[in-house]
Amino acid sequence: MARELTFKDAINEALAQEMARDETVIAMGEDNVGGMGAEGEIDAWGGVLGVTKGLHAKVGDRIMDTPITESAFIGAAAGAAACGMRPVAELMFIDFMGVCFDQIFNQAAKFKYMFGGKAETPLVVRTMIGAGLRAASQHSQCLYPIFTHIPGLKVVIPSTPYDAKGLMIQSIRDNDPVIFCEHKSLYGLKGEVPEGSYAIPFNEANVVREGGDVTVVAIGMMVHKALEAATALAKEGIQCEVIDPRTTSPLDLDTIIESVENTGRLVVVDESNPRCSMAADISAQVTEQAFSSLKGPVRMVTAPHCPPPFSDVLEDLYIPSPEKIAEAVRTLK
Amino acid sequence: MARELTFKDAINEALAQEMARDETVIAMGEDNVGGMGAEGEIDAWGGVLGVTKGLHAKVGDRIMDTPITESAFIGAAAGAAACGMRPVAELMFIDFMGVCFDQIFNQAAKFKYMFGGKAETPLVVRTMIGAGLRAASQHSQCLYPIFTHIPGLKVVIPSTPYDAKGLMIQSIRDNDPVIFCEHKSLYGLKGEVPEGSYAIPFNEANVVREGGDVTVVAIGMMVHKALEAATALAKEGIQCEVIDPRTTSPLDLDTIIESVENTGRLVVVDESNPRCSMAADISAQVTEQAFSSLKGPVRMVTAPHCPPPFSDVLEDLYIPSPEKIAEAVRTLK
Amino acid sequence: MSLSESKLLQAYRKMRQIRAFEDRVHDEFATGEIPGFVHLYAGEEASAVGFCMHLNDEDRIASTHRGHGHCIAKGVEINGMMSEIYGRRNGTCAGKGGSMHIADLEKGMMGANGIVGAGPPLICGAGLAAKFRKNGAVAIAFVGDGGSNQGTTLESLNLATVWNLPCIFVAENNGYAESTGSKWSVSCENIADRAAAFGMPGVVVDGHDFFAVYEVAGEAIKRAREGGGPTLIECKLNRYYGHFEGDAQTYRGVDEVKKVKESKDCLMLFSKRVTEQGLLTQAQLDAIDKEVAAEIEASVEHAKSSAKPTAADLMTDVYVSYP
Amino acid sequence: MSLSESKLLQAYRKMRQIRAFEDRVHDEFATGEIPGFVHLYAGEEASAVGFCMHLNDEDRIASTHRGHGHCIAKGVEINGMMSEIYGRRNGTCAGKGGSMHIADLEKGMMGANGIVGAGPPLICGAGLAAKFRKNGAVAIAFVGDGGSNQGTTLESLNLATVWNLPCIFVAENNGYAESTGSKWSVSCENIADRAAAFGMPGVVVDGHDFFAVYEVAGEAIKRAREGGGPTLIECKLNRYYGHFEGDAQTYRGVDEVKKVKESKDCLMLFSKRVTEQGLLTQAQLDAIDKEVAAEIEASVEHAKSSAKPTAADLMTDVYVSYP
Ligand SMILES: Cc1ncc(C[n+]2csc(CCOP(=O)(O)OP(=O)(O)O)c2C)c(N)n1
Ligand SMILES: Cc1ncc(C[n+]2csc(CCOP(=O)(O)OP(=O)(O)O)c2C)c(N)n1
Ligand SMILES: [Mg+2]
Ligand SMILES: [Mg+2]
Repeated sequence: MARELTFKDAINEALAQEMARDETVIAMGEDNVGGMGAEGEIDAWGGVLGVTKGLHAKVGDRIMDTPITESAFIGAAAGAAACGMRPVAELMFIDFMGVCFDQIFNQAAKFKYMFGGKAETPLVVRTMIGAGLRAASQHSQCLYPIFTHIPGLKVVIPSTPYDAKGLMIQSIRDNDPVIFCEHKSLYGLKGEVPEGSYAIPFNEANVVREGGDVTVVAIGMMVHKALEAATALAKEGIQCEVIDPRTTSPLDLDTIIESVENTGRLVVVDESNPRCSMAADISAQVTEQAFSSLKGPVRMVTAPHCPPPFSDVLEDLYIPSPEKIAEAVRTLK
Repeated sequence: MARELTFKDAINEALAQEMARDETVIAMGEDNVGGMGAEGEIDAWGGVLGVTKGLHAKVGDRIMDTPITESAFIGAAAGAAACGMRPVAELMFIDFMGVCFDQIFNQAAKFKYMFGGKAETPLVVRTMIGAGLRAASQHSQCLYPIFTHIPGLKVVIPSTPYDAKGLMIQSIRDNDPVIFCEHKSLYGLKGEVPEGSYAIPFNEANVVREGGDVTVVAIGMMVHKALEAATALAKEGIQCEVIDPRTTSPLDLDTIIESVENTGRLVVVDESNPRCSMAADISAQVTEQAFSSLKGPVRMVTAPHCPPPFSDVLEDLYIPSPEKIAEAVRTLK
Repeated sequence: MSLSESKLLQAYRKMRQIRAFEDRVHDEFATGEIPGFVHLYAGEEASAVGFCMHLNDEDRIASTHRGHGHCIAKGVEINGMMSEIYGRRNGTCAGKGGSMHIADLEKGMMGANGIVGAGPPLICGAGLAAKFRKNGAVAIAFVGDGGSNQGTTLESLNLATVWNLPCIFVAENNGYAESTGSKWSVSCENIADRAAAFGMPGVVVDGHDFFAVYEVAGEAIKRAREGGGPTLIECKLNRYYGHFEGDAQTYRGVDEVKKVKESKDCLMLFSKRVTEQGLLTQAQLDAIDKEVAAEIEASVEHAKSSAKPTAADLMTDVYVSYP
Repeated sequence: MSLSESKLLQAYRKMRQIRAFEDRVHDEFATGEIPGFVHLYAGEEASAVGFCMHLNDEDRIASTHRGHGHCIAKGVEINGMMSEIYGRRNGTCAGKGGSMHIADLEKGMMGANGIVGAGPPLICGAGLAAKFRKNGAVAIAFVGDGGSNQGTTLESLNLATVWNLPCIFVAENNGYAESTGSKWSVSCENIADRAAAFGMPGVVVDGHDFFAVYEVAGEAIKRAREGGGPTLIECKLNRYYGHFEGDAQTYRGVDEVKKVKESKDCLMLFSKRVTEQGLLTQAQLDAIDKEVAAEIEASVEHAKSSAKPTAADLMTDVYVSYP
């Protein structure tokens, strides 16, 4: 039987393999090792949810703890990247981008362009996204539309352990700054992951389920909700083609449009808040480029225009559900 | 003849009138007065481009200079707002949001929701947007799609002196946090501005030119480019209806859809970068809600997916031009 | 500073309420019924109470992710807090905020905060508002040792001096930021030493000793009220539970917490002093313990039996007004 | 530290180049042909040169919006810089960056920067890279007095000590951030006093005196190269022109700049000292002045006659690779 790993361990393995392969790869983040300046175990934490656990024993000081100063250490990662290293910096939750966004969007993302091409900034920012853990308004956002908006950044959002490993390896090897979004509700998900090293190229959407009636583009955690919806809809005789873009910048629009040319119908599922979202982005691009293929409106299924609530009842309503996705699909048939 | 003011002076007048009317209105920003701790004139600057010039003489210490610590003073403005003041804080260029975004999007924007309704945060953040001054990559961005994405924020983008005054007055009186975007290329624009006080409600798009063939929604500075395009197109027999939403959050979608129901065609002009932009947002909302009215694809005219360049040649190519807008309109007829 | 008997009783009650609240939340969390990330303040009570005993409702505080203690000390209702932690509609924040966002502006509590270092700028604003409103109020930001490094905190120290604000910055140095030791992450000996860099007095105080905290706090608050500007105070103290519920704390030394509890637990030190000095009797303290235990028990029952929010609540309170 | 004749000549030449470059850009800006925001470094030359004389191409510096001086001191080509400021395709940044973003990574110049306080984090990264690559390189962040308050700068001081980085932070205190006096915006007496708050040595030096800067810089750089960690150095100096071109400077005292120029201009002090001590002759200095004048003249002509970018350049260099 093929080996299975959790999403979390798949990322860990990608980091371990790349750090073994390439000495210039370094990793850093709050408690990425854990236990600095304390009396007990070193490597006590390995990240707040354990993603980097055990790496310190393998790579030594190339994985580093940091003070809680995201501007300083993510900026340092950007600076080190411009000086020949390949840093993987952890922004623990993407919600914390507000204290360090400048170093990402005005610095790392713009070096190459502002400097007339004479810079490479192979920086990876690993960060947790998404709702579902009852972590409330400041620990549950998606925010990847903000990063997708910025020219110079690449944005990666894996939905399976297999993709997580392959996309992380590609992110580290890539020569542009990459925002690598890890949905915290996926960490425990198990799936087949080859032991060897492999890179999944950016800009290659994954058709995770084929179907001829409606194209459903879903991102990150939403891929699984969309698949659930597709299973339910199939019983009603509606065949969904579910597409996981895997990277939102670059976005593999070709695969999406090809599907829409076939189905004539599109639903975009995005856990972000709705305004200026990825759902809007994909809808608008498809509408501009493949209008004549559309047999009906493009439906968007997103979180509502409110912060993520704490209450379990409310959070469950906040996150796009298979039911809401199915409902949106049905309006098109 | 009606009195004319520049865009800049219209904002200044709105601030002066509101600060005279309401003691709880305070203003702050780097060099908003100017000359603190220096030997020469006080009120030497009145803002980097003179928008707050002369206010200190009128309102005294209710307009304050700040150190260059945007997190601290914009956070302070948010905190003061939650304590009964109505602060107008200046984020000199919207490009600087990366050093203080947390205080805006995780704090001010979310207080009311996170605290179960028991907070009001009547904060105004005044900020300069846009290209055209050869100010290069870190001083020419629009970035309002990022703020529009955030639930809890309102986003205002005036295009005329009249609107600038009326919308600033509304922004100050509004009880939610407002991002007030001032396009720096508009500061010198003159137009009719009543001397008295007036507030322009949010969520009321302005139909700045009527026409039955194509709806052109344009934001901020782009309103003027769209009007130029409309004039040129009229000579070709194409009548554009040009709509200025004035606020992107809330967005007066009704007015836009009403127009699209009539024209069947939509072009959205947005100086932002294209991905997850306002152009995409408006396109997607219209496509979802008024698909059957559309006779063709929704065209988006935006800045390209690159940072704003310094070179005058390149910057002129970067900014959506009347020619590009006209071209987009023509593809629809 | 000498405290009246009623003040002493109040101080003890508040500290006991915090301890009992946190111990109980710890136990309840273990049952799996409390959702989300929960950070407990047990062990640090003397700090919150030592400061807040000087404050009234017009005075503002801003807290951290570890906010329960500050809330209770500032007078937030315990029933509302417990309901909030359980995500109930009658919680302090209507179930929308949870443990990390409890706030009660009417009590001057500007919120726990999920963002490390977010409080100090807000507190500059509270101080600024007090200055403009000339109501003699002060504003206090609590930050952790980890939070004391954050740029937002350091900027705020500068701003508070430049604007001469009635603000106090309290660095609660419990030795750790998550699993990271403050000896490692803080680049100087004492956090309070940073005060000089920002033109304000800096004071180190034993955060286990209520009386010491109370005194230092009183001086700083008095100076702030009188227009004398900000102060940075470092409370050295310890947390009894993990960083958050679920933390196995393998980074800590063996018996580290046990030793602290035995030698300088704030409630123990307080009880010892007041009884030895004849200020209060053990019976008085015991009575409070009993009352508090009942109060906490009741709050848990109240929370558990309270209704959760409903779909109608999802989109309310995003704005004051939005079409 | 004693300097060889060739080093002295080099130092003088660099300072003169910066001065002549800035004076000329000032004049050219007035003609309306130079676009954008331009911030001139005239008056502050001894700082950039005093530090960069110790550096080689492996060493990194990060600059501010006021970057021309640091660029020239670090060896960036003058022709390329002038073309860049004129927005030409053969500029250092192909016309895409302009005055505020001149960078030349091969020379170890990591960029002027439009964001106040953005350099220090990047320089921590350069220092970190040097540590990993074990190449003995150092990294220097220049910030202004205004930038010294920014949270990003303060955080970086902490990080540099915590990670023991080979970094030097140079606060160029020219008395103003735009029109705001540093006496008002900086909450302590000397910016260098903040060093103690972050566990590193802090030094104040007269930024008009090349020799003083050179010496202080040398010590800090040596310590950093040897693994001794970071230093914070404050250069007290003056800027001769406005904050940016177009600033009427009404916030400054009457004759403020004139007095500085007459009493402690860095080129004047340098010339006086080297000629009085017989280290260089006036003729040697005059020769350099003449050569530099011709060089700057040529660079302007070169820039003006160079081609601008074309449409084909707009979308290049956004990414290394993007479909
Ligand atoms: C900006 C930001 N960075 C990181 C975190 C994650 N985080 C939450 S609490 C914490 C440790 C805080 O330590 P300290 O300030 O000492 O407070 P303590 O937990 O000890 O009370 C961290 C890193 C966060 N919430 N916000
Ligand atoms: C984050 C940020 N805030 C504000 C500005 C606008 N600004 C540019 S230069 C400057 C003053 C900087 O003063 P200082 O650091 O003393 O440097 P100097 O200009 O004196 O060299 C300001 C406020 C900016 N570019 N970036
Ligand atoms: Mg701590
Ligand atoms: Mg300065």
